[in-house]
Amino acid sequence: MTDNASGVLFDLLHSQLVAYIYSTIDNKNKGVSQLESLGFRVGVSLGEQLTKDLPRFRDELEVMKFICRDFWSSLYQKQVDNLRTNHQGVYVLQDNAFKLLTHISVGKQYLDCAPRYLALSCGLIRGVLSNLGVKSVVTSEVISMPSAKFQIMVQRT
Amino acid sequence: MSKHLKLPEELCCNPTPFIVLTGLDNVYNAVHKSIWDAFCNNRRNDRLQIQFSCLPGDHAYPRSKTKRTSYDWYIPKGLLKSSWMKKHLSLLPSVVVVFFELDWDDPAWKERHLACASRVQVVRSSLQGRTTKVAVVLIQKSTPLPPGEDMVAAERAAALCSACELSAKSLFILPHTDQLLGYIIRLENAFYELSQVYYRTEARRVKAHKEFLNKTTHQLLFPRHQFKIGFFNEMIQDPTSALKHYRHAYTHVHELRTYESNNLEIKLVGGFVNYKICKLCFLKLNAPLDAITQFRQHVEQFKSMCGSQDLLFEHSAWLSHQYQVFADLFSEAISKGLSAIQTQHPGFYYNQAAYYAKIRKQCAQKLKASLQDQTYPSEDPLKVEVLEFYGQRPWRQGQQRIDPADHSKEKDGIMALQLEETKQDHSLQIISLLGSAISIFKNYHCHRLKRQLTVQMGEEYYHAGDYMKVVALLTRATADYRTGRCWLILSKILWMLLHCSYLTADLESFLIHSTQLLSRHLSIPHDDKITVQHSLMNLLMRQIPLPILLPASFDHVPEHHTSAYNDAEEKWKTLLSSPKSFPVYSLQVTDAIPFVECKFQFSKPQFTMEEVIALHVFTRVTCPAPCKISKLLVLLNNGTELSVEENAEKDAKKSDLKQYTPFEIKEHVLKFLCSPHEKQNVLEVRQLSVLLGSSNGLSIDLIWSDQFVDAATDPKPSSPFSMAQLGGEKCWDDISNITSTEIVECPSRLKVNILHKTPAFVGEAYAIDIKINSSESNDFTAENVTAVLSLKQNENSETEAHLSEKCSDLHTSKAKSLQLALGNMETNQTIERTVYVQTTQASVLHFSLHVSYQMQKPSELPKTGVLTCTSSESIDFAVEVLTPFNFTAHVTSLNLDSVSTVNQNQPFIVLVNVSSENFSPIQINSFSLHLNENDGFKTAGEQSPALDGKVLQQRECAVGAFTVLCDKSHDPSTSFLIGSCTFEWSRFESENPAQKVTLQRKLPSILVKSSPVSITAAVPAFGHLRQKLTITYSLKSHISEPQTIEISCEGSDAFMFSGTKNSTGFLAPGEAHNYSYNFFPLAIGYQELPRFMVSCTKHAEDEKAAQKVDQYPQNRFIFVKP
Amino acid sequence: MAVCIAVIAKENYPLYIRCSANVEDELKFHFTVHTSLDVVEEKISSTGKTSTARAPDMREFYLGQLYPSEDYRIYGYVTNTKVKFVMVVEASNTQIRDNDVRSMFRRLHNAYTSVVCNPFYILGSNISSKAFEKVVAGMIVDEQKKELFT
Amino acid sequence: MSKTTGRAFENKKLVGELFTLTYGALVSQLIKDYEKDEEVNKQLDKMGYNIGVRLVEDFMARSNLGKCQDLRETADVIAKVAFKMYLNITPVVTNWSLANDEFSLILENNPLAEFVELPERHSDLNYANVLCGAIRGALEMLQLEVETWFVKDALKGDATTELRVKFIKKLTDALPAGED
Repeated sequence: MTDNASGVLFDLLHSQLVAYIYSTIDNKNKGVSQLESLGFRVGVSLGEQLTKDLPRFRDELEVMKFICRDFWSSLYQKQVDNLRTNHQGVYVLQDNAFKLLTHISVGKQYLDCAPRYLALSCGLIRGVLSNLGVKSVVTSEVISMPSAKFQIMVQRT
Repeated sequence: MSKHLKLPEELCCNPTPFIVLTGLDNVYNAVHKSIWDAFCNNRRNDRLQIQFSCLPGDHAYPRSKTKRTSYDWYIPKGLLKSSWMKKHLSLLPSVVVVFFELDWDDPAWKERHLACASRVQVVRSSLQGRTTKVAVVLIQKSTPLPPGEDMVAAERAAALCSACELSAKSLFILPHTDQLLGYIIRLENAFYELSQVYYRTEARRVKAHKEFLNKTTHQLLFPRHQFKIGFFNEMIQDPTSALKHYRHAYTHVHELRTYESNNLEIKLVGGFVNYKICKLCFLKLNAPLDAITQFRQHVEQFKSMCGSQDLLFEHSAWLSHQYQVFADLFSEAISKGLSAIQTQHPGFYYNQAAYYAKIRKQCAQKLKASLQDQTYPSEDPLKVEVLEFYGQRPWRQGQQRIDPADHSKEKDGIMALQLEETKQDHSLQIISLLGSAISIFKNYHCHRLKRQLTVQMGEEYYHAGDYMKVVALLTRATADYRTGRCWLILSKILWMLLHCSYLTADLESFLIHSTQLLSRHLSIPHDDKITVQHSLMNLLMRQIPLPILLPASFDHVPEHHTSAYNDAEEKWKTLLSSPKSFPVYSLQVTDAIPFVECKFQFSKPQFTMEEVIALHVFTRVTCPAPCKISKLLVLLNNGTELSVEENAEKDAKKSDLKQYTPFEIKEHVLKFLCSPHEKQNVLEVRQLSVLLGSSNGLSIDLIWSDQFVDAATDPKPSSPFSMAQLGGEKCWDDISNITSTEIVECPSRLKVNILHKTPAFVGEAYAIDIKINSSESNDFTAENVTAVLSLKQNENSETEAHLSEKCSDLHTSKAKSLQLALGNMETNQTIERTVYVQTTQASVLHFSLHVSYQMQKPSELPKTGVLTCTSSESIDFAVEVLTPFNFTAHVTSLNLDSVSTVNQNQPFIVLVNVSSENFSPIQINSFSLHLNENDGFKTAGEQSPALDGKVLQQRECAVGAFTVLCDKSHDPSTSFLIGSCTFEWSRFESENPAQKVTLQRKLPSILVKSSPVSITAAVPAFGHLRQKLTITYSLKSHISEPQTIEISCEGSDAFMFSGTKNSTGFLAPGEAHNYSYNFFPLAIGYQELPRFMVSCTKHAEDEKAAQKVDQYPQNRFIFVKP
Repeated sequence: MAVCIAVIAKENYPLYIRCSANVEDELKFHFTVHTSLDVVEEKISSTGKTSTARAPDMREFYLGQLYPSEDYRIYGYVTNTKVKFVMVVEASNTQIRDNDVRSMFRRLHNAYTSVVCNPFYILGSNISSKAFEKVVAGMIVDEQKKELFT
Repeated sequence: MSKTTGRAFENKKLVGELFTLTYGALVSQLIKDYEKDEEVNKQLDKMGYNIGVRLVEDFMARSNLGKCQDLRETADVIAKVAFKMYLNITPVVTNWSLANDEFSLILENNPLAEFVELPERHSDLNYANVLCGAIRGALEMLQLEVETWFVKDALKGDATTELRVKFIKKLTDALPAGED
C-alpha cells in the first residue's frame, strides 16, 4: 500500500480520473489514448520542474537515466528496477512493483484493466521526454501485477 | 567617404628604407640598365624590403631646415606635418650610392678617380645638413683578385677613399661579370646596413629633442616625436619598438587639450596612430587581442569627441571609417592565417561602420533641410594647394587657438563642408559596408545576423530609391522571420515590401505580400491594414490598388520618392488596363502566413463504403474587414476533388462562402461517397486550396499541402469537435486537423450457416451443407453472390483430401477449393448448397468459407445516383475425420488357441474382429475374404456366417471366424500373408446409397510347417474315472514316397490302456492307418494321455536323405470326471 | 537592470519579448534577440561534445555574454528543455555583475516553469501570465534612455 | 542500472506536485468535455465526494483519533490534522455562525492552485471544488451531512481562499455507499 499521505491522495485522484475518462468514452483504446495525452501534458510540466536544478544533459542516455532515477523516485518513491536498451533508440524500463498497480489486487485476474492504470504514466514519460527533446512512443506491458514494463521507442527524424 | 578623413596611403603603406642610386644611365647604357634591373626588378620576398630609386647625381634633395639650437620660442603650428612621411618614404634617402665606372688599371686613373671624387662631392653638397650615408660603387670590367694580392688595387682604393673622404667601408666594387645578381645582393645588404644606421641615428636625433620640450607650449610635439620615432623604427623593420613609440604617441595625443577647432586634427592623428598600432599588432606581432583591445579603447575614448554640432556628420563619418579600416586590417590578418571566432570577427566591425555611416546619413539629411537655400561660398574656403598639417581646416591652417580668428570665414568653411556632405551618396557607402559585413558573417554561422543585415541593406536600397532591389532582398529575408515567428520584424519587412511592390507595380509580390500582411499575426496600424485590404480587393477586381504608405516613424521619404508615387500609379494603370489575362497566382501556405486560415476534420475515423463521408472544413479570415472567398477546393489522395463554389446557389449551405466577417469561424461540410475500388483504403486530404478573387479579374490560390500538423507538441490528433458543442464560440486553436479516415466494406447482411454431422469417416463422401440467407434491408438484390470454400492445409500435411459438388465424381476431383457462383439473391431468399469432401486418413480438416457480394444502392446523397458497394464475410470451421471402425484379425488353432505357426494341410482359424468406437452406427453391407491362393491358402470346411449386414452401434464389435488351411509346403522360416478382406460399409440407414464405402484390410501372415504324416484323433471332451474310452489315432501320409512308421504309446500312471504299445508299419503314399486304444482313467482331473508318438522314415535312395521325423497328435490331454 | 528580456521556445521562436518602456524602437531589440540565437545555438551544439576535453561549465544553463555590441551586453541562458532566455543590458550599465545576471535568469527560469505548469497554458503559445509579467517587470529598467553622443 | 540515487528530491513535495498537475489536467479535460463551468464544478464536487468517502478510512488509520464531540472539534481536526496531513497546509477555522453550525476554512495558499491562472472565460469555475466534495464525502462517512462551497477564491482575485462548511444533520442510518 502507498506509504505517504499525499501518495494516497494521488492514488485516489488517479483512480477517479481513470473512472471518469472511461465513463465518457465509447471504446477502450480511446480511453487509454486520452489518459495518455493528459499524462503527456503533465509530463511536460514535470519535465520542466524536475530538470530545473540538474546540469544540462549531454545525450539521450543521460536523459533516460534521469527518467529511471530522479523522475521515477520522485514520483513513485523508488527507482526503476531495470533499464535495457538496444542502442537503436529502444529502451525498456521495468518496475517490479509499480506504485499505481500496487493497490489493484496482485495476480492475473485484473490484467485486462491494467493498461488504463498505466496510460497516464506512459503519457508522463512521453511528455517529459518530449520536453527534453526526445520524441518517442511509450507503451506499457504488464505480465503479472504489480510489475510493469514500459517500452520507449525513440522517434528519430 | 570625404577624403580629408581618409587615411593617407603614406600612412597605410609599409615603410621601407629609401635608397637612391646615382650615376646609372638606364637609357643608353646597357650595363647600367642590367645593374638597375638587378636591383629593382622581380624582387622576391626573400630579398630585403628596400625602396630604390634611380636619380641623377646632381639631384636636389629636400633641404634641411636650419637646426634650431633651442625650442624656447618655438610654437608648433600643428600635430603632424602632412609632408613628413612622404618625405622619408620617397624623397629623403637614407643612403645615396654613387656608381662610377673605374678599373684599378684604368690608364687615365688619375683624372677618373678625381672625377669620381667630384661626383661624390656634388651629392654631398646636395645633402647639406643631412646624415644621409654616401657610398661609392666602382663598376669594373674585370673580376678582382682575392683581396691582399692586388697591391695596386689596395693602394688605389685607399687613394680614392681619401679623395672622396669616404671610409673604406663605403667603397664597393661591382665587377660586371656573369654573377651580377650575386654581387648585387651583396651590395644590397651592405646598403641596407648603412640605411639602418641612418634611421637609427635619425630616431635618436628626434628622441634627443625631448630635453628641450616643455609641457605647456610643446604639447603637440610629444606625440609628433613619438610618432616619428615609431615610424623610423618601422623603417628599420623593428615592429616591437615601433609599437612602443606609437603607443607613447597615442597616449600623448590623448593628453592634448581638445576644443572644437582642433577636434578633427586630434581625432585624425589619433586615428592614424591607432591604425599603426592595430596594424602592427595584427600583421607584424601576431597579437590580435591587443589590436582589438586597443581599438575598443580607441573608440571608447573618441566616441564622445563629436566636435562641433554643425559637423556632427563628420564625427560619425570618422567613426565609421575607423571601424571600416579596423575591419579591413582584421580581414587582412585572417587572410594571412589568423583564425577568428563566431563572436569576434571583422563582420561586427563592418556592421558598426555601416551603423555610423547611417548616423552620418541621418545628420546629413537633417542638414539638407536646413541648407535648402544656402549657396556655396564665392571663394572656396576648402580650396588649398597643400594642407600643411593633417586634420586642419584649409581656411585656417596652422592656427592653434581655441576660437577661430575669423568667424565669417569659419562659417563659410563649415557651410562649405556641409554642402559637400549633402552631395555624398551615403546609401551607397552603407550598402557596400553591409555587403562586406554580410559576406563575412556568412563564414561564422551567423545566418540570423546575416539576415538582419540583408534587411538593413534592403532599407538602404529603399533610401537609394532602388525599389526593385528592395523587393528582391526582403522577399528573401521573409522566410527566416516567418519560421522564427518574429512577427514584429516580419510586419515591418512585409510592409516595406508591399510599399515597394506598389511603387514598382510588381503585381505578384503585391498580391503575395498583402495576403500575408493581413494575417492576424502581423501588427500594423489598423487603418493601414484596412488600406492594404482595400488595395488587395481592388486588385482582385483588377482595379488600381491604393498607395501603400510607410509609417511616419520610418526614416523620412527621399525626395525622388513623391514622384515615385505618381509613376507607380501610371504603371498600375497600364498594367491593369492591358488586355492580357493574368495567371492564377498560387501561394503555398507552408511558406506564407495568409489571412485566411483553414483546418479540417473527417467526422469519423472510419467510413463504410455505403456511408456518406463527411469532411468538415473550418475556415476563417483574420483581415480587419469582411471579405469573400470565391472557391474552396479539397484534393484527396484518391484524386477526388471536392469544392465549395461561391456562385453555387443550388446548395444553401455553400452560398455562405460569400461573406466572411473577421475571425468568424465558418464550417463547410463536404459530403461525398467513394468509389468501390476504394475499399480498405486510407483516405486523406492531400491539398486544400482557397481561391481569392475572380476568374475574370485576378486571383490568388492559397494552397495548403503536405503536412497539416499543427505546431502543437502533442502529435496525437484530438477528438473531432462539433460546432454545436462549442456553441459557435470556440478558440480556433482547439480545432486540430484530422486529415485522414479509413474506408471499409459495408457489413455483410448475408446469414451464412454451415451444417454437417461431424465426425467424418475416412473414405466416405462427407457432406457439408452451406446455407446462405440474404437479410439485406429493403429488398436490395445482393448481386453475384459468390461463396468460396477452401481447404486450409498446411503444405507438409500429406492428408489426401479433396472437394467436389457431386460425390459421384469425388474420386476424380482433386479440388482443394470450390467456388460456388450463387447468382443474385433477393431479400430473405435462401440458397443451400451441399459440398462433399473425402479424405483417406484420419485427421482434422480446416475449411474457410468466404462469401462476397455486391449491391447497387441509391446513395443517401441527392444527385449522385446509385453506388456499388461490396461486402463480404468469411467463416472458418473444422471437420474431424475418423476411421469408421477398428479392424483386427488373428490366427488360432481349431480349438481357438492362438498360434503363430500352422502345419501344412492342417486347418486353422482366422478370426476377423470389427469394432466401432463411434456413436454413429455403421452397417457392414458385405464382407468377403480373399485368400492368398498362390501360397496355397484355401478355406477348409464350412464357414461361420459372414459379417454381411451387421450393424455396429457404438462400442459394439462383430467377429467372423473362417477355417483355413494351407496345402502347400513352405520354407518354415518365412511367414506368408494369408490374404485380405474387403468391407463395404455405410452409415446405418444412410439415405444416400451412393455413400457406400468399400474398405480393404490385410489379414495377418503366419509360418507354415510341412509334415509327412498327419495324425488326427477324435478325442472326446472328457472321460470318466474307470470307464473305458476309446481313442482312434488315424495316420495319413502326405508324401509321394512310401515310408516306414514306428508307433509307440508309453504307459502313464493316470491310465491303464489296451492297444498296440509298439509296432512298426509301412505307409504307402496317400494311405491311411488307424490305431485304436482303450484307456481307463485312474486319476481325475486334467490328465495327459499316454504319449502316442509316430516316427516315420522316408524311404529314399541315399541314406542321408532318410531322416526320421517324430510326430505327435495335436491334442494330448483330456479331462477325467470322477 | 535589463532593457530587454526574451523567452525563446525550443523551436527557436519567441514565446515572450518585453522591452523597457522607454525604448524608442522595440524592433531593434527584436532583431537583437533574434540574432543572438545564432550564438546560443552555437554554444548549445558544443555542449554535446563536452564529453571530450571541454570544460564542465559547458553544462551550465547560463551561457554568459553572447556577442559583442557597441552599446549593449547580451546574455543568454538555456534550460534542459532547450528553452532560451535572452537578456539585453546597456553597456553603460556597469554595476550589474555576472552573478546578478545569473540570479535574474534563475528567477526567470522558475517563473517560466510555473507558466508551463499552469494547466490552462497552451504549450508553445505566447506567454501572457500575469505572474510572469510581474517577475519580468522587476528586472526591466525604465529610466530614461541616453542620447547618443552626449 | 546502477542503484545510486540521483539528487535528493523532496518526494513529499513532488508527489504533491504530481497531484497538483494531474488535478490541473483533469480540470482542463472537464472543461473540454463540458460547456458550462457549473457542470465542471458539479463533476469536481462529485469526484471530491468519492475521494473523501475513501479517504476517511486512511485518515482514521493514520491519525488514530477518537470520535469528535462537536462540530468545533471536527472543524479543528479537518483543518489542523486532515489538511495538514494530505495537503500540507493548515487553514484557519473562523467565521462561526451564531448557531455554531457553520464555519469557514481560510486557505492562505491553495496547493491545488499553485500554478493556476484562470482564463477570463472561466470566471464561474471553482477550480478547487474537489475540496468541497472531499470534505462532504468524508464527513458523510462519519454520519455528518454538510454542505460546502467556496466563498472566496484567490484565483478570482480575492485576497484569500475561503471554504464554507454548513452542518445539515446527523445521519443515523447505515453508511450510504459512495456514489460512483
